[in-house]
Amino acid sequence: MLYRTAGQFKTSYQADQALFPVRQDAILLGVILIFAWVVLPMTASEFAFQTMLIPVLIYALAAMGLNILTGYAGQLSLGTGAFMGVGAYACYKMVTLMPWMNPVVAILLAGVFSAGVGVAFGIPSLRIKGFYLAIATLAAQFFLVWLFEKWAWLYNYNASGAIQVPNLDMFGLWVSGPQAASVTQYYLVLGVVTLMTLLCINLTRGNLGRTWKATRDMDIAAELIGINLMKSKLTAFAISSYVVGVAGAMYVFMWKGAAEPNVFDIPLSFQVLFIAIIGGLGSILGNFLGAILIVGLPVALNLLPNALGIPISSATVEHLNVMIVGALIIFFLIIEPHGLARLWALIREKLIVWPFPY
Amino acid sequence: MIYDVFVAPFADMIEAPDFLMQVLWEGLVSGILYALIALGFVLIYRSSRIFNFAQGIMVVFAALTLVGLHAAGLPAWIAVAATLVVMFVLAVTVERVVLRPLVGQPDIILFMATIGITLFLIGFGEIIFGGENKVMITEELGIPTGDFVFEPFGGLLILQQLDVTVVIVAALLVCALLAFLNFTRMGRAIRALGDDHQAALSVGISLQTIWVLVWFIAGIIALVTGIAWGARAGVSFALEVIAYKALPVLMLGGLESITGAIVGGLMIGVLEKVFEIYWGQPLLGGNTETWFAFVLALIVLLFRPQGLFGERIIERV
Amino acid sequence: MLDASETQAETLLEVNNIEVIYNHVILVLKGVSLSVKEGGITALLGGNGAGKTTTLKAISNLLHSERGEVTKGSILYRGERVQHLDPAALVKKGVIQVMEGRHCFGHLTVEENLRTGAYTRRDGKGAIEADLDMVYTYFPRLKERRRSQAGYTSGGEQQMCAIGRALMSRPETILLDEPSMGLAPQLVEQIFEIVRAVNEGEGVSFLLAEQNTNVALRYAHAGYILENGRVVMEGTAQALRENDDVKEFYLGVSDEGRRSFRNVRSYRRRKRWLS
Amino acid sequence: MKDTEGYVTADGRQIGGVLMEMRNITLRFGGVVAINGISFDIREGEIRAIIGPNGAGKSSMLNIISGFYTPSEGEVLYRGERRPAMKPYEVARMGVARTFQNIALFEGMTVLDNVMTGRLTHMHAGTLSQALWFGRARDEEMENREKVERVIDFLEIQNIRKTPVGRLPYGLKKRVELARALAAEPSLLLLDEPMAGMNVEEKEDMSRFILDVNDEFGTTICLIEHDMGVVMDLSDRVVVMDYGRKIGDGVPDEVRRSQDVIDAYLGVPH
Amino acid sequence: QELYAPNLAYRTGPFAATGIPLMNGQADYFTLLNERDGGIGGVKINFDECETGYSTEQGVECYEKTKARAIVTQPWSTGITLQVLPKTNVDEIPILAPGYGFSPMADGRVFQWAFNIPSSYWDGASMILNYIEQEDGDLEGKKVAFLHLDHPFGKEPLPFMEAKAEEKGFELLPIPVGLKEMQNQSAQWLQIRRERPDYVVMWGWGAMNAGAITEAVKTRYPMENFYGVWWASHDADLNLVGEDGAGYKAISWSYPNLEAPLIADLKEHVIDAGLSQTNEEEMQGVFYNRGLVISMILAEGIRAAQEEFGEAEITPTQLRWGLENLEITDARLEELGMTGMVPPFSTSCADHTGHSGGWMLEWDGEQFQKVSDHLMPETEVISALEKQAAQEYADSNAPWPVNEECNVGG
Ligand SMILES: Nc1ncnc2c1ncn2[C@@H]1O[C@H](COP(=O)(O)OP(=O)(O)OP(=O)(O)O)[C@@H](O)[C@H]1O
Ligand SMILES: Nc1ncnc2c1ncn2[C@@H]1O[C@H](COP(=O)(O)OP(=O)(O)OP(=O)(O)O)[C@@H](O)[C@H]1O
Ligand SMILES: [Mg+2]
Ligand SMILES: [Mg+2]
Repeated sequence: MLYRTAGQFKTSYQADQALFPVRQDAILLGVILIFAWVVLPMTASEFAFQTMLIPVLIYALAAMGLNILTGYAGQLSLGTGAFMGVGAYACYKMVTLMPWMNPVVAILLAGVFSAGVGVAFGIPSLRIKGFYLAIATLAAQFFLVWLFEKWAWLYNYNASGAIQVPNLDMFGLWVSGPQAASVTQYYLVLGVVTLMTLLCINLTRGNLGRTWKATRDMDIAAELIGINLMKSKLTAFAISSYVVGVAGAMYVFMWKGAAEPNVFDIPLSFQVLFIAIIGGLGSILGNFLGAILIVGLPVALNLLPNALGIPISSATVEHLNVMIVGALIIFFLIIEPHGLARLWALIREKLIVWPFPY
Repeated sequence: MIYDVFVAPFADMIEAPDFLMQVLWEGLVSGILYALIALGFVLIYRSSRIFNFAQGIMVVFAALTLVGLHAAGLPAWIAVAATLVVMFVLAVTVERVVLRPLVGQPDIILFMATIGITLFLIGFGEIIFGGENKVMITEELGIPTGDFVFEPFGGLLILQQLDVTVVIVAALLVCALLAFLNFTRMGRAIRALGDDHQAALSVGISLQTIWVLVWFIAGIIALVTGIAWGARAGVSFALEVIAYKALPVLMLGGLESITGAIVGGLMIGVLEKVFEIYWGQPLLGGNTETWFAFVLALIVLLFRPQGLFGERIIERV
Repeated sequence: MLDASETQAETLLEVNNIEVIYNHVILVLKGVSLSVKEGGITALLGGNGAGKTTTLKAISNLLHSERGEVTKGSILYRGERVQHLDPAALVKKGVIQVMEGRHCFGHLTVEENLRTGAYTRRDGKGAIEADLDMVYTYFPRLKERRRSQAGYTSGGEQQMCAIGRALMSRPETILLDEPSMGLAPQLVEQIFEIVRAVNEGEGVSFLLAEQNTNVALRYAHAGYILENGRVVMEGTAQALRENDDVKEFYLGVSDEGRRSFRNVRSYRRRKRWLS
Repeated sequence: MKDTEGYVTADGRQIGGVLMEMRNITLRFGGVVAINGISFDIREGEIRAIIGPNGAGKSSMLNIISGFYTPSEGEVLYRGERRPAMKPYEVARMGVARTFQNIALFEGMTVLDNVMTGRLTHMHAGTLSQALWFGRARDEEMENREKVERVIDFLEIQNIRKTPVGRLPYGLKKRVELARALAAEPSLLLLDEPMAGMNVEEKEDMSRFILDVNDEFGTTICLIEHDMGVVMDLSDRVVVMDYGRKIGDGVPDEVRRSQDVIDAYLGVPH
Repeated sequence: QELYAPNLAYRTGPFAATGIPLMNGQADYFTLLNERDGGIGGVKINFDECETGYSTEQGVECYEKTKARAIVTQPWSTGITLQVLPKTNVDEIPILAPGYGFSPMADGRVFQWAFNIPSSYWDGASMILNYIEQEDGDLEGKKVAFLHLDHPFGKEPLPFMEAKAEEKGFELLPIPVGLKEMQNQSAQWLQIRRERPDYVVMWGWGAMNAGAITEAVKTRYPMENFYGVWWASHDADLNLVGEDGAGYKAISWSYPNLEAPLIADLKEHVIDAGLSQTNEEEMQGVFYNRGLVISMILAEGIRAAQEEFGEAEITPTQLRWGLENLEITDARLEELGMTGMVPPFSTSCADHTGHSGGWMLEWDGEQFQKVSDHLMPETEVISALEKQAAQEYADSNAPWPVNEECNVGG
């Protein structure tokens, strides 16, 4: 019985509501944090930073934002990509209009803009539900991307219509633009993501979290026990879009370096949705698991034939890749429709009773 | 400004009525094509509350199979039959591999699974057929390709015979589907399934049979759509994006309604074209067709949350 | 049905020592065995969460979509293993379940609901229309509401609709889950009368999960009491009715006759036979 | 009984003035008249039962009280004053809590969280404070958790505290629903068939809970129930509805003997 | 021992149809060099492909993956080019973007590592306008519709076109085609029908071209007034309409010369040896042959560097020198067996494009035919514009390293 919960009694409600009521979980988290903050940055290659570490964190954050809306508050959104775009463009405008601005502050402020836009497109959710609501978010998706293309002021009238991240420094260190080192960017992203994760955990386990979950599970009953649905849904849209916007700003500023409008088009929304769902709706941990899987899978699949020395053309690899990702999505949904986070919980439950079958 | 928005477009319309007619016709034809994709969605949604995102790729897949089989030497109509067999196999596979293990899962999970199917089919299709743009075997299938030219009001109106054929075929297809759903035992079972899986199972409705059937019909619709679109623009994976256009059509018409799919499709097809030509291009820099349909659907939903013809959402405690 | 013939009747359905697990980890049934005699009404009694619904779903093979599975034991219908049939095949064999909590097709009208009950039948329109009339004579209220969408009918009406729907399949055996729940007293009697009438008139056998022990034992021929996923007592209805524990815990009568709900002054600790 | 004085029940409890009065309520759905010109009142501290055949409009009446349906005609008076059209959540915040005929728990949450939602109307910490888990949010969480634990103890559902409600059997779900309603510390508690699907023993438990809530907190209770034993034993006054009309109103004994009620509902004298 | 010159190919995705022949041409050229000559200067060229599906995201991933060993990066999309452009300053790898990318890349002083040899989009636009004027006379008072993909690539020539419209006094009508509308351009063509422009100039790509050409036939737009950029000269697109497309023209800096010795060599060493993915029909197309030319440019760059530095295994920096000192004369083309496949051109440290000029091709119903002499762009006007745009780019991305040594020559 490696994973014993028996014997860990809680003597106060406070202790019971601590983040990690089970000691083993806390230890595990500690190990992960050490890895993330110390081991990985020391050992990772440039390639690993650019194709795994940084994108995993950013995607996980975006998925977390989406998860608040879809997983916790039950409002399906297919517009995540566009909301990320709002964050990115807002950040771009801020740092180009006010070059003295601290980039981290700009990134965190960028979220405010996408929160505003999110709330505006969230208003229909008061009347429209389920898949029908997806239309409101799709309207946001397509309209915003169109706007990114047409509103030249947004990209400073660049001939190419794309935004190009300027070199920005913080305390003498380049943090964005081509001059920035990957490690710096990684730490910055990690810092923001850690902070956001903490806030999201607190929000989702507290009162607001319960309000959202109630709205998700049965909105009529929620209203009848005293929940103001409008407030509940709109806060979900606001906070979700905020997080997504921050992720979007980092997506461009800390990772891509440049972005054309159609980067924020629907495939990005789907990518984030995959992560949230495969990871597990209604779970914070799941976003990270999902991001590792969805970001890591193509990278791994691309490396695999080389590593095995199988001579297939890159195009076939890519086709196989798409095929395998599709198949794996189905596979994971079948194994555990509630996502990797639930799978992990199940393994935990099994570990608790181990070595007995139930 | 006010003049540009409220007066000028209408003045333009009156000034060149033949052009307006052409715009309406083009809108109508795209509308029918949107509606055809939406039909496939509706059918599957009705029977399983699955929001089948893969309908778009099924269109491409069906069209590619047809062209591919023909290229491999099969005569056109045999190729059509063989394509239908392929679509049937696809339906059976989807039911076996994806739907059966996911019975009773939340809608969004199934939605996700259909996106999985989409990706799979894209990869699979590209391996088999390659990514090149292919020419639809329009003539071989005996579809007329000429055009009808009219001169109303002394102007010019060109109707492609192909488009006219599409409109007729679509109309027939819709009538057949409506009759099937409303007047047959299977039709009722399909609707029952959509309401409550478990209960449907308990009265002996076989999910397997119905799902295979429904996906197969959706496959047939996909083939028809594929031929129609392919004849206009060639067949390649780029066609897949038109699937997005079916989404607002569905929302506008109501997810469960065949009539809704048709009316929604026509409305969106015509209105987006008219808006783009008379407002979008002169005033907004064009390309409003990317979002117009969605915004229109959104506005309609604000007044009717279940779409124009959707089933009323039952809210009781 | 006469008590005498009951003992000789053939065993229709036999459940042997089944175990059911949900979600791979939650063990719910821990070895349940029971048998249903042809032409009989067998009651399955027990408190909340005892596993009645699970047992019925295990028999009708509806567990699958709830991520439950039978991991041990066997289920025989007319001597044939039916565990691996799909629910539709079972309906064709004549076993139909009326699910707990009604489960009507909300967007179909009441009449369409009833008609879906006849989905597996192949004996022609006339027979189906005749049965529809039969159902309407049993449940006149349904006739009044037959054009309304089932989703908008009251709880009781939905219950009637669900039972009526099952009857429409001309079943041999009906698995009836909590038919009395939420019904007005008059209607409860009525429904049980209908169950008896159907049982006697059409020879349909019933396996009946009920909380309303009182009524159930009045109409059933035999009964099983389930606690915590195990069968703790079985016998003829008569025997069960007279058992002291059953009286105390399930019928709410003590030696002085019916207890008043107002006068139960202390919380009762349930006495468990096992575990 | 238009007085504000109240009355004394058979077992000696003092019942107060009128808390809620329904005046000439009519409710239509398209062509269906679910409720047809019904008036009755609920007094402070009493246990009021609504009975009637299936489809009589009982649940609809509760829905009107809790603001989910707006009556087509007639008005609802709260403590003598006309209650304006309100959103359901506003009604809940006035102190009306309820349970549902078809259980409406939040399936994805644990029992504890479900019951905690009952306390939402009492919690006011801001978003920021919650995000930081500091100050007001945290204190509130602890205080309310304690109150909730008391309700949980009271209803004897301690051992399933951390179970997701989706996995619970029907009867326990009903109890959790009651717990959620009680956690709100309502002044008026509406129960829609709280004992459906329970056996006698469990009904006895439930009866006790209801009586104790009424006794200890003086909560006014309005309940719908089909078990005549329960209704007759628990309630102080009973309204009988039949297809939207009121066919009886009075103390249980009176109602039980009324020929109209026997014909329409009971079938046989109870 | 090999030189790693990866190609960020796109044989998948919505633009695969156009990608495949290009990639095949590129790959076959290097296979030929490896097979026939044993590589360049004695080293074999490793011409691996990294699949991007034309997606910027995957392109960047490919760049990251290959940059450690690569001597060059060939991003193959304007989006990817823009994204890796700033990174190459740090990583010091030349970007080779023949005939695409960002026109101001021509300014080698600012874009030290980027090459869009042999012609930029502004060159292309300029040649089309020149040709029209040369054939039909003054553009003054005419209306020119500019049908373009609503994407960085499509918008690229807009600044030049706008400048020209002002200068020559014609009316420019930009008509964007959304990525999702590529296959359904009826709105755009209705607009064309309404506006009745004298010319339609198309900056299209992938499925957009086929869509536009079919719509043009449908609306009966006079094909001879319809011009495309070189990426709109894919034989398969025109095959869709066949005869009806006759008269359609596209500017191009490459042309298939089926008689060229190179082609014979390819057949012998590559095709018949079963080392190619191409087919007979594709080999005759414009795109396949353009792929050959693109690889030739890279190969010549490598050769130049090897000769200059006297090493076979050159570094990326040395390759940059090579690409800056290309001298593709008619004589050299003849040596390469590629006469007539590309106009002669040369590059320098300041001029990363070479401004080769090109030919106007016309679809005769079956294939593209050269219908013009060697056309040249207005290099003066363009390089002024390029300088200005490049400087703006450098300013907004400060600190941006500039190669001051290049000022000579201008
Ligand atoms: N889908 C499920 N997942 C997990 N556990 C379940 C599920 N369904 C039922 N259970 C568990 O199985 C046990 C038995 O439930 P079941 O519904 O069979 O009881 P029951 O006897 O029908 O009770 P009731 O009279 O309340 O309906 C319960 O403890 C319940 O928690
Ligand atoms: N939202 C609605 N739309 C249409 N009809 C409705 C709606 N709600 C209730 N009804 C109708 O009103 C009538 C009364 O329903 P209600 O649910 O109040 O009955 P009830 O007395 O609670 O019955 P039961 O005891 O069976 O629960 C029913 O005939 C029902 O069909
Ligand atoms: Mg049950
Ligand atoms: Mg009711």
